Order: sequence, then C-alpha cells, then structure tokens
Amino acid sequence: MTDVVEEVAKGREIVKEIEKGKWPNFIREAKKTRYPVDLYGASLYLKRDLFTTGGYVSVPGAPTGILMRVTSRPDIGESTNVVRVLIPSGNFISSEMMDKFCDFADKYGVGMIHALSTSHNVEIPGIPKERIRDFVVEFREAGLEIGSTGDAFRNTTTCVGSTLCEYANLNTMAMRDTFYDKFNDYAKYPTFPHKMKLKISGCPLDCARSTQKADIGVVGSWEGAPEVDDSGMKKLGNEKIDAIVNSCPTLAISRSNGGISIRGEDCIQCMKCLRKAEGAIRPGKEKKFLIYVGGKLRGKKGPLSSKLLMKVDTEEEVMNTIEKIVEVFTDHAARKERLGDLIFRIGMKGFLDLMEMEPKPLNLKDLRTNVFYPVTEAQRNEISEHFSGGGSND
Amino acid sequence: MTDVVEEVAKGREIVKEIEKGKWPNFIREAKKTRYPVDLYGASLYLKRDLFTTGGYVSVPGAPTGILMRVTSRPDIGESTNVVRVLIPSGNFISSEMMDKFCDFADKYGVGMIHALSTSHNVEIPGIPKERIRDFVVEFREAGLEIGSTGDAFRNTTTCVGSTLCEYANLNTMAMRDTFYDKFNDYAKYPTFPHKMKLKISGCPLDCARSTQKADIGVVGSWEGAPEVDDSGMKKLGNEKIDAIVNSCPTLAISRSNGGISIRGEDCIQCMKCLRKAEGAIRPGKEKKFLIYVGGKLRGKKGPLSSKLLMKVDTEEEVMNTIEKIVEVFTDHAARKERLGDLIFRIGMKGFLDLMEMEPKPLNLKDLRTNVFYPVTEAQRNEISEHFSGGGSND
Amino acid sequence: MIEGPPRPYLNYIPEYLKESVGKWVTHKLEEPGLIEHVDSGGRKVYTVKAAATPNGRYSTDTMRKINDLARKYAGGSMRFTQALNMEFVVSDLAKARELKSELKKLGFPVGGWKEHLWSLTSCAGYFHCALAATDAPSVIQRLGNELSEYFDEKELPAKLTVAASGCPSSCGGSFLTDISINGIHTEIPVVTENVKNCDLQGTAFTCPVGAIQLKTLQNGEKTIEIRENLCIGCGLCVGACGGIIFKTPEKTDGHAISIGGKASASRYGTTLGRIVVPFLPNEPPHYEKTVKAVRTIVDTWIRDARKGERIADWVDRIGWEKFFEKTGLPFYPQSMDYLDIRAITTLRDGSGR
Amino acid sequence: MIEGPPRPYLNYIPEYLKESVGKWVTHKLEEPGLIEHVDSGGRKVYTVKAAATPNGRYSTDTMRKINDLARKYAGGSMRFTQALNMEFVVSDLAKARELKSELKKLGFPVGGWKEHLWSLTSCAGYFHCALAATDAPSVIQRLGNELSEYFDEKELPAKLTVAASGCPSSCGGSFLTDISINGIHTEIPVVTENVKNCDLQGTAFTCPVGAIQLKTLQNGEKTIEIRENLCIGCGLCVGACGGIIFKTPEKTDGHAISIGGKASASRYGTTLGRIVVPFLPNEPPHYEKTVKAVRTIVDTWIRDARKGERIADWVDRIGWEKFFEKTGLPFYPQSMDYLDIRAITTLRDGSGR
Ligand code: SRM
Ligand code: SRM
Ligand code: SRM
Ligand code: SRM
Ligand code: SF4
Ligand code: SF4
Ligand code: SF4
Ligand code: SF4
Ligand code: SF4
Ligand code: SF4
Ligand code: SF4
Ligand code: SF4
Repeated sequence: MTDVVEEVAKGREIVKEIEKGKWPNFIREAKKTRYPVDLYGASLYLKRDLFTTGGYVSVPGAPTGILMRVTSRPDIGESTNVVRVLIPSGNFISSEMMDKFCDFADKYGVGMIHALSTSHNVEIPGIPKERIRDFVVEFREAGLEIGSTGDAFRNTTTCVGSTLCEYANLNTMAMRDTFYDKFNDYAKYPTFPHKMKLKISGCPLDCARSTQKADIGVVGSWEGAPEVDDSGMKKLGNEKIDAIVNSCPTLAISRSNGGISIRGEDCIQCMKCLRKAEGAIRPGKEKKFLIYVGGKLRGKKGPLSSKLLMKVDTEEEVMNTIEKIVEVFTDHAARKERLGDLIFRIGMKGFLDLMEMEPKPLNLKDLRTNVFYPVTEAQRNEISEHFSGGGSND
Repeated sequence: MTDVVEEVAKGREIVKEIEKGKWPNFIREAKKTRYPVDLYGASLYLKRDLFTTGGYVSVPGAPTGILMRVTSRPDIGESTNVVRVLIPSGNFISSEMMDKFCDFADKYGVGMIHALSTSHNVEIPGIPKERIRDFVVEFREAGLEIGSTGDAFRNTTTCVGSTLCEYANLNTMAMRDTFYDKFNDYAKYPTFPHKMKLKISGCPLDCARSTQKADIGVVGSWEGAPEVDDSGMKKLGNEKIDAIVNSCPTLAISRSNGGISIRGEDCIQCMKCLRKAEGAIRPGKEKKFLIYVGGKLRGKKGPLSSKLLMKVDTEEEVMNTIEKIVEVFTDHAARKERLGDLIFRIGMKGFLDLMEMEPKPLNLKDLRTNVFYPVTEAQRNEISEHFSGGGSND
Repeated sequence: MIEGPPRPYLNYIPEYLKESVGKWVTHKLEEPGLIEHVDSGGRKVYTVKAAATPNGRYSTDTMRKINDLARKYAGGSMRFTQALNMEFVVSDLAKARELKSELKKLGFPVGGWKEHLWSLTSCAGYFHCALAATDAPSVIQRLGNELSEYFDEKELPAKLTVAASGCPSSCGGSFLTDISINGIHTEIPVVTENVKNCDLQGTAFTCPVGAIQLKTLQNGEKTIEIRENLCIGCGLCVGACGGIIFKTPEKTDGHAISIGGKASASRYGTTLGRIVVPFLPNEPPHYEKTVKAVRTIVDTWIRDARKGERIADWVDRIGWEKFFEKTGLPFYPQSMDYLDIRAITTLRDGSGR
Repeated sequence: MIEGPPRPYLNYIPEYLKESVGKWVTHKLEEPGLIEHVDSGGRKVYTVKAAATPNGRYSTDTMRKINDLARKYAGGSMRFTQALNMEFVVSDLAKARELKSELKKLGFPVGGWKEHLWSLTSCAGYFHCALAATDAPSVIQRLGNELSEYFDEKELPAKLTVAASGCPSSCGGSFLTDISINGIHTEIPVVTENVKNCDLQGTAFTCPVGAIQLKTLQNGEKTIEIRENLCIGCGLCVGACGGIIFKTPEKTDGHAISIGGKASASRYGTTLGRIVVPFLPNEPPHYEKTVKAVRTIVDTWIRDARKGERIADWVDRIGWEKFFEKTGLPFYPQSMDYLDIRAITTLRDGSGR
C-alpha cells in the first residue's frame, strides 16, 4: 500500500520539524518510547485524528472503567489505552512512588508516563487491552490505585495551600484527604448523570481554578480586614505603602500613623494589598470557606463560570454541602448534564430551591432589572412589616 | 349613592395630606384649575386607577390622533382628554408662545398646562371630545402644531447642546430642526409598527438620555485626545492636575512640562478629565457622531439599554442612517414591537445584516466566549490570507 | 406655518444668547441652581434652575406668573430641562439672584447641580393615565418634601436623581435614575364578561408578548383568553379594554424600588436601575414605607459613599452583598438576576398568581 | 491499602517542609522560577519551577532522571503545579541553584512567576484523543519555542499563561488562560453507512444538546439522524462512533484564539477567554499563521500594556475596539457576543454547513 508508505513518510517529515526548538519537547520524549509516533505523524499529515474511543473497560478494582483508545489505522500504528493513576494531594509524588510509576510504564505500557494530566492524575498510556487485568492487580498490590474516569467524582485537585503558601486560609491538601476519607465511594462508582469535579484553592487567588473548571469549587477566605503587621508595614517605606493604599479597589485602606488601617466592612478579600505587602499584610483571622458551583468548559452555550453558592465557617459544613449538592445533582440532572448545565437550565433560583436554600445577594453578580415577577401575599405582608414605622418630614 | 359620597370624602382627606409640604405641589396647582381632583382623590382612596384609555381620535390636522382619557367613574369626575403640543428645540419657549398655551388651556382645557411631559411636549389636558376639532383648527391658525402620538416618530428631544454648553460636539438643537425639515412626515403619519423616538445629546455625558430612552440616539463626540489649553492647565495648580491625571480610566493622561499630555489613541472620550478641568480641557476637534439603537424601557425582559451602531463624521450620514433604520424597522418589526425588541429578537448580528452593515467591535460590549459557530469557506480563505507569512523563532 | 415643531430654534432663545452659541468655554457653579457660563469672548450668562412639580402639571395661573418672570429676567424665554425643571438664562448675576428669590417666593426652590439632588420626576399616574399600578405623582410629592433640603441646602456625595413611573412602561424615566420607583402589578389580569364591549383585535395587539388569544365561544360570541404562562402582567390590556381587570389592585398593585440607573455614551455605557425592593404597597397619602425605604438608601449612601460616587458607583465599589448588609434592606428572590435561559423562555417566574 | 489516592499527604512531602506547614509568612522571587519562602520561625525553603513538555508526556527514561534530581536535591519528593510544571522544594539556596542548572542540562528551563510566562499547557490532541479538531500539543510546542525567552529571561507586563485544547471540551484549560487555542469543527458531522456498527443509544447519549435522534429505516434497521438546527458541532458523537464523521476535517477543522481568561474567587470573579480569531487552519508543523496571530497579540500587549496588566486587564482598559485597532487583527462576526435570545434558542448561527 503505497498510500500508507507515503502517509508515514510525510508524517515523519512533519514530526521531525516539531522535534526542533528549545522548549521541552514531547516528540523527543515520545521517540525514546514505544509510543506509535508514526500514527501521530500520519494524523498530522492527514490533518485528521486517527484515534477513536473504545469506551471504558470495567475490570475488577476499577469500577469506573479504563479508557480504551483505539487506532483507526491499525496499518500505521496500534491502539494505546490509558490508565489513570491516583496520586497524593497537592501532586506531591515521592521518589519511591515515581520509581514505581516508571517501572509499571516500562513493564505494561510503552515506556511513557503522562505526568501530569490537566486534571492532575498521572497516566500510563499504551497498555494493551489483554494486559490491563494483570496491570490492575499488580498495581493495587503495590499499594497504588487507579481511577478518575466515568460518571463519578473525578480527581479532586488542590493548590499547594498551607504546605507552601502563606496566603492559604485552609489546608487544601488536608481537605482533599478528608474528602476521600469521607466520599471515596463517590469517586469509585460511576453513579452520577455525568462526571463531577471538585477543586480546592487556599485563597481567593484561586490557583486551582476552582471557580472555572470544577463543578464544585472550595476556596479559603476570611471575613473583615486582613491582618496588618504594623512594624513590617513601616519597613516598606512610604512609596510602597502608598501603592498599597491605592491598590485597594474598595478604598478600604487608609494611611494612619505612618502605617495603614483597613476598614474591615469594606474589604472584599481581593488579595491586592497582600500581594504588594511582602508579608506585612496577611489573610484575616476569621476564616470563611467559599463554595462555588457549576464551572465547566463545554456548556451548551460555551464555557460556564461558576457561581458563588455560600460562605461557611467549617470544613464540616463544606463536606455536608458537597453531599447535598451531589444529592441534588444525581436526582435532577439529565443524562450527560453537568452541574453547570443543570443550573443554566433551571436557573440559580431553581437550583437554590432544590438545595432548600434562600437566595442571598452573594449568589448573584448583579441584580435584576425588570419588574415582571409575581409577589406572594406572604411576601407582601412581610415587606409591609419590615418597612412599617417610617418617619415624615413635613 | 352613599358610596360615592364616601369615596369622594375619603379621597379629599387623602388629597389634603398630599397638598402639604414644601416641594412644588401638583395638587395645589390642580386645585386652581377645573381638573377633576375628586376623581383623582377617589382613585387614591380606592387604590385603583379610575381612567381608561379611549384610544386616539383622529381629526384633521392631527393624523396620529389625540389621546382620549375616559373616566370610569363619571359619577365622580369627567373624562379629560389631552393634546400634545410641539415646542421648539431644546424646550425653549418664548414668553409669547407660553402665553398662547395658557390661553388655549383656559379656553379649551381645564386651565391646566402640563409643562413638560417626560418626552418634552407641552400638554393641554381636559379638552372635551366635542371641542377638539375646534381646538385643533384654532391652534393651527395660531401657528402652532400638535402631534407626538401614535405609531410614528414621537417628539425628538435634545439636550441644550451648543446653545449653552461648552461640551457640545454637535449643535443638538439645530440637528433637531434639520430632522423635522427632512422627516416631518415620519412624525406626522402613523405608519410604523410602533412608536419611535430619537434623542440627541451634544456629548457623551448624554444629558438627553439618548442611550436609554430612545430607539435612536445620536451623541456628539470626537476622536483622539481632547484639546488641552496649556496655560489654563497650569493655572489649576499641581493638586488639581494630579487629580485630572488620575481621573483617566484608560491612563491616557500623563504629566509633562508642568502640564499634561494626552495619548489620543487611548482616549475613550469619557469626559472625566474635562469635568475636572474647569475649561482647560475641551472636546477634541475631530468630531464624531455616535448613533445608538434600541433603547427602551418596557422590553419583554425589562428595560433595554441601547447599543452603539456606528460612528459617523457628518450630519448627513446621521440623517441617512436614520432613514435606513426606519426602513428596516418598518419592514421587519412585528406589530407593537419597538426597535429594541426587534434587535433583541433577531440579535445585533441579525439587525446589522438587515442594515447591510458589517459587524464591528464597537457594536459589542464584550466578545463571544463560545466556539460553536460555523465558518464559511470564504472566511477561512480570507483569514488564511491575512495571517500568511508568519515568522519562526527556532 | 411650517409643519412640525416651531423652528428654527434661534427664534426662541434669548437675544443675548445667540452670539455665544457654539462658543462656550467654561462654566462654574455659583451656588446651587445657579451656573455661570463663559464664552470665548468673555461674555457671561447665568442659568437658574427651579424645581418642577412632580408631574409637571401647573395651573395656567401659576404658569403665567412664571412666564412673567421669564419676560422680566430671562430675555422673554424659558426652557425646561431634560428632567423637566425650569431653567432661565439670565444676562447678569444680580438679575439672576433676583429671579432666584422671585421663584422662591412663588414656591419654586432653586437648586440642583453637582453634589445635590438634581431632579424628582414622575409620570401621570392615577392623575391622568389608564395604566397606573401606583400613583407616581403623589409618591414623588412625598419624596420631594422629604429630600428637598438636598436640592438647595445640603450636599450629597454626588448627583442624585429620583423618578417614579406608575407602571412598567416607565414614562417617568424610572430605571434610569439613581433611585427609581416603578409601579407594578404583581398578579396578572383576568378577563370579565364586559370584554365583549372591547375592540378585541385591537386589545390583542396591545399585548407586548402576544399573550392574548382571540377565541370563539360555543354561542359564536368572540372573546379573549390570556395565556398565563406568557403574560408578564404589564397591564397594557387593562388600560385598553375595560373588560380586562386586575382583580384586587388595592392589594396586589404596588411599586418596586430600583437603584443605580445612570446614562453615559462612553464605552462604559449606561446602567439601568436594579431592583432592591421588589414590592411596596400603595399607601397614600404618606407612603411611609416607601419613604422609609428611600431614606434608608439615601442615608446609607450619604454615610458610606466617597465624594463623587453616584449610587451606581458606590454599589459598584462595595458590591450588592455589602449594600444589603449596610442598608439592612431585606433581600427577596425577585431581585435575582434572570439573565439566564429560564427568564427568556418563561419570562415570568411562576404562574403569576 | 487505603481506598482512593495515597494519603495522608504528609507522607509525601519533603521532611523539612512538615514543620512549616501552615506557618508561612512571606515569600519572594529570587530569580525567575526560584522563590524563597519564609516561615514564622525564620526557616526558609526554596521552590524551583521547571517547564513541562506541552502535553505532559515524558519517557520513563527522562522521568527517572528528573526523579533522581528530586531525590538528590528536593528531599525525595517532587510536585506538579496546577499548570503541570515541575516544582521542587529545596532546603537551601545553593542547592536550589545547583538543581536549576541540572534541570537546564536535562533540557528543562527554569522560570515563570510574576511578570513572566508562567505556563504553556495542552491536552492530548491527536496524540492520544479521539475528539481532536486540532493537534493541541504540536501547536503548544511551536508557541513554546516562540515564547520561551519570556519564561526565564525577558520580562512581560504581567503574568502570561497559554493553553491549547484540541476541541471545545477544553481539557487543556483553554478559555481560562491569557491566550487560549481552542480546537473547533466549523461544520457539523455527517452520518455514514458504518453507523450501524455503533452503539446507537450510547452515541445518542453522548450528545450534549440532544441533537441525535434514533430512527428506524423502512427495512427495520436502526440508524441515527443529526438534527442540524440543534447540533453545535462539538464532535463528541464522532469520537464515540466511527460511523459518524466530519467530512473534510483537513479543511474545516481548525482552531480559534481566545484571550483574557483569568481566575479569581474575589467579587470581581473569573473571566473567560473571548474569541478574537475565530478560525485558523491546522498547518503543522509550523503553524505559521497561529504563531503570527499569537505573536501579534503578545507583542501588542507588551508594547501597550502598563506594568502589572494581564491581557484581560489591558483589554478592560482599552476596550475591544482599540484592541482590534492596535493589533490590526481582522474582526469577524463570529466574535460577536451571543448572549441574547437568539443564541440560546438556536445555539448555532446558520445551518452549520
Ligand atoms: C487526559 C486529559 C487531557 C490531558 O491531556 O491531560 C483529558 C482527556 C480527555 N477528556 Fe477531558 N481530559 C482532561 C481534563 C479535562 C479538563 C480539565 C480539568 O479537569 O481540570 C476538562 C475541563 C473541565 C471541565 O470538566 O469542564 C475536561 C473536559 C472534558 C469534557 C467536557 C465535559 C463537559 O461536559 O463539559 C469531555 C467530554 C465528556 O466528558 O463528555 C472530556 C473528555 C475527555 C476524553 C476522555 C475524550 C474521549 O473520550 O476521547 C479525553 C481522553 C483523551 C485521551 O485519550 O488521553 N474532557 N477534561 C485530562 C485529564 C483527565 C483526568 O481525569 O486526569
Ligand atoms: C405623558 C407621558 C408621561 C408624563 O406624565 O409626562 C406619557 C404618558 C403615557 N405613556 Fe408614555 N408617556 C410619556 C413618556 C414616555 C417615556 C419617556 C420618554 O419618552 O422619554 C417612555 C419611556 C421611553 C420609551 O419609549 O421606552 C414612555 C413609555 C411608554 C410605553 C412603553 C412603550 C414600549 O413599548 O416600551 C407605553 C405603552 C405603549 O406605548 O404601548 C406608554 C404609554 C403611555 C400612555 C399613552 C398610556 C396610555 O395609553 O394610557 C400614557 C398616557 C398618560 C396620560 O393620559 O397622560 N409610554 N412614555 C410622557 C410624555 C409623552 C409625550 O410624548 O410627550
Ligand atoms: C455641564 C452641565 C452642568 C454641570 O457641570 O453640572 C451638565 C453636566 C452633566 C454631567 C457632568 C457633571 O455633573 O460633572 C453629567 C454626568 C453625570 C454623571 O454622574 O455621570 C450629566 C448627565 C446628565 C444626565 C444623564 C443621566 C445621569 O445623570 O446619569 C441628565 C439627564 C437627567 O438628569 O435626567 C442630565 C440632565 C441635564 N444636564 Fe447634564 N449637564 C448640563 C446640562 C443638563 C441639562 C440642563 C440639559 C438639558 O438640556 O436640559 C439637564 C438638567 C436636568 C435637571 O433639570 O436636573 C450642563 C450645564 C448646561 C446648563 O447650564 O444648562 N445631565 N450632566
Ligand atoms: C503566591 C504564589 C507565588 C507568587 O507570588 O507569584 C502565587 C501567586 C498567584 C497570584 C498573585 C501574583 O502573581 O501576584 C495569582 C493571581 C494572578 C492574577 O494576575 O490574578 C495566582 C493565580 C494563579 C492561577 C489562577 C489563574 C490565573 O492566572 O488567572 C493559577 C492557575 C494557572 O496558572 O494555571 C496559578 C497557579 C499556580 N500558583 Fe498562583 N501562586 C502560587 C502558587 C501557584 C501554584 C504553584 C499552585 C499549585 O498548587 O500548583 C501554581 C503554579 C502554576 C505554574 O506552574 O505556573 C504561590 C507560590 C506558591 C509556591 O511557591 O508554590 N496561580 N497565583
Ligand atoms: S490559591 Fe492562594 S493559597 Fe493556594 S497556592 Fe495560590 S496563592 Fe497560595
Ligand atoms: S484584600 Fe482587597 S479589598 Fe481587602 S483591604 Fe486588601 S486590597 Fe482592599
Ligand atoms: S449632553 Fe453634553 S453637550 Fe449636552 S448639555 Fe449635557 S454636557 Fe452639555
Ligand atoms: S476623556 Fe476620558 S479617556 Fe479621554 S483623556 Fe479624558 S479622562 Fe482620559
Ligand atoms: S408609566 Fe404607566 S402609569 Fe405612568 S404614564 Fe406611563 S403608562 Fe401611565
Ligand atoms: S397584562 Fe400585558 S402581558 Fe398580560 S395579557 Fe395584558 S397586555 Fe399581555
Ligand atoms: S480537549 Fe478535546 S481533543 Fe483535547 S483531550 Fe479533551 S476531548 Fe481530547
Ligand atoms: S457534534 Fe456534538 S452536538 Fe452535534 S450531534 Fe454530535 S454530539 Fe451532538
């Protein structure tokens, strides 16, 4: 078949070009493995993806299944299924663990490791279908787990949080551990309408993108003013202090006695002043956990940012809320509907109703501009009550 | 009928209270006229509007008709129809003209004048149906006109503009005159699907609210930097100059030689610096007229802000665009659909298509976030063309 | 006569203004309601702004007196501003001050501009209109009494405009002002027997959302049906046809308060008022509850806003969460943003009953 | 073994880090890619961040070498950042610098943080996925070569992140980064003969908008129909069933560029990328056009932005009109905001052909 020969040859030319350049190079890496580079090259030449999904294969120890990746051109290159490997919180991998991953990749896969997937799993690609069972058994015997596929909780990801960052208002890595201690079944068994993701950030800077690419995002924050270290502050010098004062979008900061004072009721925890203060301003002491819902990237209308659901005080409340959200999601989402799609379809008010929560201003970006709504008799009475006893000026 | 007696008595008590207080008082005014105050009082007591519309009565000289206002309680007070009177541009009324209005109100109406309606007509209320024909004849003989009703162009309103304001980039009052010279038929004959309104502001401060309550809004603006009067500037003193520099939201202003210099390409004509400069900064010389479309207040989803359609250089282009918009509106709006409703229904892109205009960034507040759109072959080729000849760095 | 409004405009402005048209270079606020304008030749004029009645209605008696003042002080011409206030252009400051005291004597405060209350306006309401859910003029009358000191004496953080409309048509310009009172029907209308006396086709046409369906009864009579899931309760059909009524307007009609409306033709654009109080009952003459709600908003704004912050700017800075915290206003789900698929497909939340 | 991921996390972090957990007080950037962290007891550690391959794939050969460095310099542990870069926590500065040069020797630049390029990431693309409309990894490879100097040497106005995804699923995190490459199918798929080999019900379920209808043919055979007016061209069915194909992907597949994505859990919230180039053809290996478009955006941003302005902030300040003016990018109607009733009811503009 001269077609195949040409496709492979042209593909190789293209691949050779991609191999160039100073940025870390995935082709140079792939060429050190048994990954079917020619198949990839041909797809570039043909400008057409040459894999099809083979669905998920369920094996003992992996109820959510394992991702089958089937070549549509076996004449050029083979299928390359992938297992997703669960790693510790914060993506810290000990050297022993990494050794094991490499050993498994060499033994069962093509000698390639995907470290890291964009959802923060390690993946081992290229395991032939017939070897998957053995792989799983041996892998689990080594004390490791695979997962994060199917209509279940996908890998929970967190920023590094308290482990390495002074901005952290919650120990994100510990919270992830707690999540799995409590809810591992959610992650293990594919019982949801569609996948779910939880991401956790230690502060509003949201390094974990929990407000963007997670069905449920948890963010550590605080209430009131941030903590100011007066002596540290003075050391910064006038110019820097002025820059800090001017950085506050709500004008909550003012100069006082050579340092600054912050009006707590006006602080919106935007982190701007902290970022400029070189440690002299730190997160406030009254911790709050923000819970966001509904972020996702392929909504029917395009990407959906998450919405703030509530602010709570304790990790326990966070866990209870997650449980409640899961309940509402499984009961009400249509098949292959993510949480964000559900909320988009029924509206935030509808979602809050299902959550048995009263709407609050924090649930909204902006308020309504039209007056086409009904008002119940109970509401009319309540409002009347609230505003009775007004004064007059005549 | 003791009901009526009670309604009137209770109504009077309420009205007596409203009559109090130091703000200019419409009840105190009404009581000096033959307006049916008891009917109004009863409506307040009953908490129910006691008028119904009687539609529009068309009489010679008033093709768009005259507003009939029918009492639903003739036992308490009579109907009170109203004529709308056209006044000069900028709402300037000469004393002779005002005399005439008062004379007519005394002779035909109830001795009351509505000066001014929120759409900037004078209204004469309380003309009995049977006297309307006579009124119209006599009124027109006096050199005056009625109008601004029906599915036609309602009164075009303008800010005071060049006549009194140094910010004006176009002579709003003169433009209104030109509009009527050219398009009075649009205003006179009710041939539209619904009413249309044009409002004109001399500068982006938009005192005429042309971006909010007008189907078509025209706003005078300019391109590039505003004009700076260097010597005037220096007189303001350092503190004020700093405040001016800091007021610019696009950071277009910087200090230079004791005064300021403005980077024209960054100016968005927001007027903030002008407002602080006590005459030392003035609108730029390259005038532009902004044309907005689709503002209205009772959209089906609530109030609709207008959208910027285009920026043009001449009054002639403004007039041509108005003509084109009217054509699109009359051809495509459904019955009782305002321009804003039409645009809401078919989308801005759809409207631009009807206008035979290419979409431009100025037509949007923000850009799209989803990728679910088709791309035509022509577009693909054109884009390819545009980006061909890129460099490489390896 | 020419067709359309009287023109050219130059015929109607004071003589001494003509030469300066297009030549203005600066202006300054002398005192509330009194602005000095200077043209490029150094010529000056003074504008005096006096408050209007809430709904702009005057007896000819009063208007003739005002007109006399225009003749005497303002070159035989007067104008009405965008917000319906009266404005007089006077050629010197002494005369302007005299005019000011004459206007006050007539009962019209002179004020507005910069960090003051600029205007209070209303539509016709019960006073003249068929569609009102709230009597906008009497509400504004109360608010005028209540806030009058900010028009001329006391300063505010920034410009303040207030408007009321009797129904969602918003003829009064509600939604566009810093504080807006918007008349609303909180239930949808019902069709009665009397509908047969109406122009049914015409009535159907008035409905902005096409919720009115013509129907033929068994006996061949024509009638109307309102599709509840479409109806937005705007009340236009009620105004157009006596046979369609709101059943208990005395209970279910009322008004909402929205805040933060503001116009601008800059890139940042116009903002519309947003609903902060979804319903207040119609309780003339004193409207205590409405007055209390407005005072709460204004007082909190005065206390909390920075110099130069309009209500919209203030809320932009502090956010809605803090707004409700600081004002203590109760939050109702009606204030929720409905810019989602649901609002557009169902238009109204619930059956409207 | 415990169920789920290995934990507690304390078992996997370097020993010398444990005592400082929760006690950090400040950090400072020593040099690109090297941060000093100080805890309340004055203890210090140094983090070293090295760039990842575009799609995070490594040979075990290379990974073992990296792992050796972790063992030698970083307490026997390494981590991957949110943006998939490698991060090592080292207990003293000299060792950190040594590690840095070792990493460089292995071909991994050390850099990022503050006013630099932080990350370049991609999804699997053609390399491993069934759904790709564009080969994200090779695009990122080119952009990495092109922009690498900003990772470690040259400064930018602010943080810069770049991501590419092969299709709208956006596994690569496109839409969320300052510059995003989003694979797109610009036509909708067609159903072929071979559809009979697929799990039809399963395929129908994959469709996110319910555009796939099951049908029974005259001969009793079951097949699938795609409702063109609903289909958004996402390609999920194509990945799921070999019998559904894009007819001419080599012509009609490509990628869009969106800019200004940025995360934040403050009241101002997250922003999503907005489409500035609606289509670019797939032209491996060099993707000149894509590189040119990205360079144009980056260069204009560098030239025009103020210190500290991310791309989203810069565009916020100057506006989209000026953005297109300054970059000279052509504007296409596809960039128009579709947040109106039309987008929601029709989902896609035109028949998609
Ligand atoms: C491996 C990974 C990309 C990578 O190269 O790192 C990946 C790969 C795939 N994703 Fe993803 N997604 C990956 C992270 C993401 C992310 C990012 C994240 O989680 O932070 C997203 C965006 C966030 C979100 O969830 O919205 C993401 C949104 C999707 C979607 C869209 C789902 C939706 O309803 O919006 C799909 C399609 C679907 O599930 O129906 C999808 C589907 C897929 C499939 C399974 C498509 C398929 O069936 O062929 C891809 C398999 C590729 C392969 O063969 O290797 N992937 N996917 C990422 C790691 C997965 C993991 O669990 O470790
Ligand atoms: C007189 C006036 C209020 C006032 O007290 O000053 C007024 C009064 C009425 N308006 Fe208005 N509108 C008046 C300015 C406005 C404005 C403000 C403006 O033009 O600047 C608006 C909002 C701007 C806009 O156009 O959106 C306005 C939006 C409406 C609407 C909503 C139309 C829509 O489709 O959105 C209606 C209902 C309709 O036309 O179907 C309406 C209808 C009415 C009717 C005719 C309702 C009716 O049929 O009973 C009212 C007659 C009241 C009466 O008997 O006096 N009026 N109306 C205003 C002067 C009219 C004039 O032409 O001089
Ligand atoms: C320059 C100045 C006076 C000043 O510096 O304060 C001015 C400033 C301004 C300024 C600038 C300023 O105050 O510094 C602004 C921008 C205010 C802002 O906060 O964004 C402005 C937005 C408006 C707006 C837009 C709506 C809004 O407020 O959002 C409106 C509409 C309204 O209030 O109903 C408006 C209504 C007038 N504005 Fe206005 N306006 C001027 C005239 C007017 C009037 C007279 C125009 C007219 O043709 O009638 C209107 C007086 C209304 C009244 O009786 O209170 C103009 C003085 C000309 C003069 O002496 O007559 N101005 N004018
Ligand atoms: C305080 C600091 C470092 C600094 O001052 O520049 C920091 C600052 C920040 C800061 C503050 C700053 O740079 O001043 C911000 C806010 C930036 C902004 O312009 O809004 C920030 C938003 C993010 C975001 C949100 C997305 C975005 O950029 O919009 C992301 C997500 C991303 O880039 O994919 C992110 C990804 C990390 N960010 Fe982050 N981030 C820190 C850690 C991280 C990492 C390491 C968290 C992790 O658990 O992996 C991530 C490194 C990614 C990388 O390899 O480049 C943290 C240092 C801890 C450390 O030494 O490890 N940070 N981090
Ligand atoms: S989200 Fe906050 S706590 Fe977490 S790593 Fe980023 S800056 Fe640190
Ligand atoms: S965190 Fe933000 S809002 Fe709070 S004081 Fe600092 S800069 Fe101001
Ligand atoms: S819109 Fe501009 S030109 Fe017109 S009166 Fe207001 S400030 Fe003056
Ligand atoms: S008009 Fe606005 S954008 Fe232009 S220079 Fe002045 S403050 Fe800046
Ligand atoms: S707002 Fe409503 S009540 Fe007021 S005049 Fe207009 S239509 Fe009548
Ligand atoms: S109240 Fe308004 S929406 Fe409802 S039927 Fe009547 S006209 Fe239509
Ligand atoms: S973004 Fe699309 S092409 Fe890339 S891995 Fe995800 S599903 Fe595959
Ligand atoms: S391309 Fe996507 S939207 Fe279209 S039929 Fe296939 S799965 Fe459904």
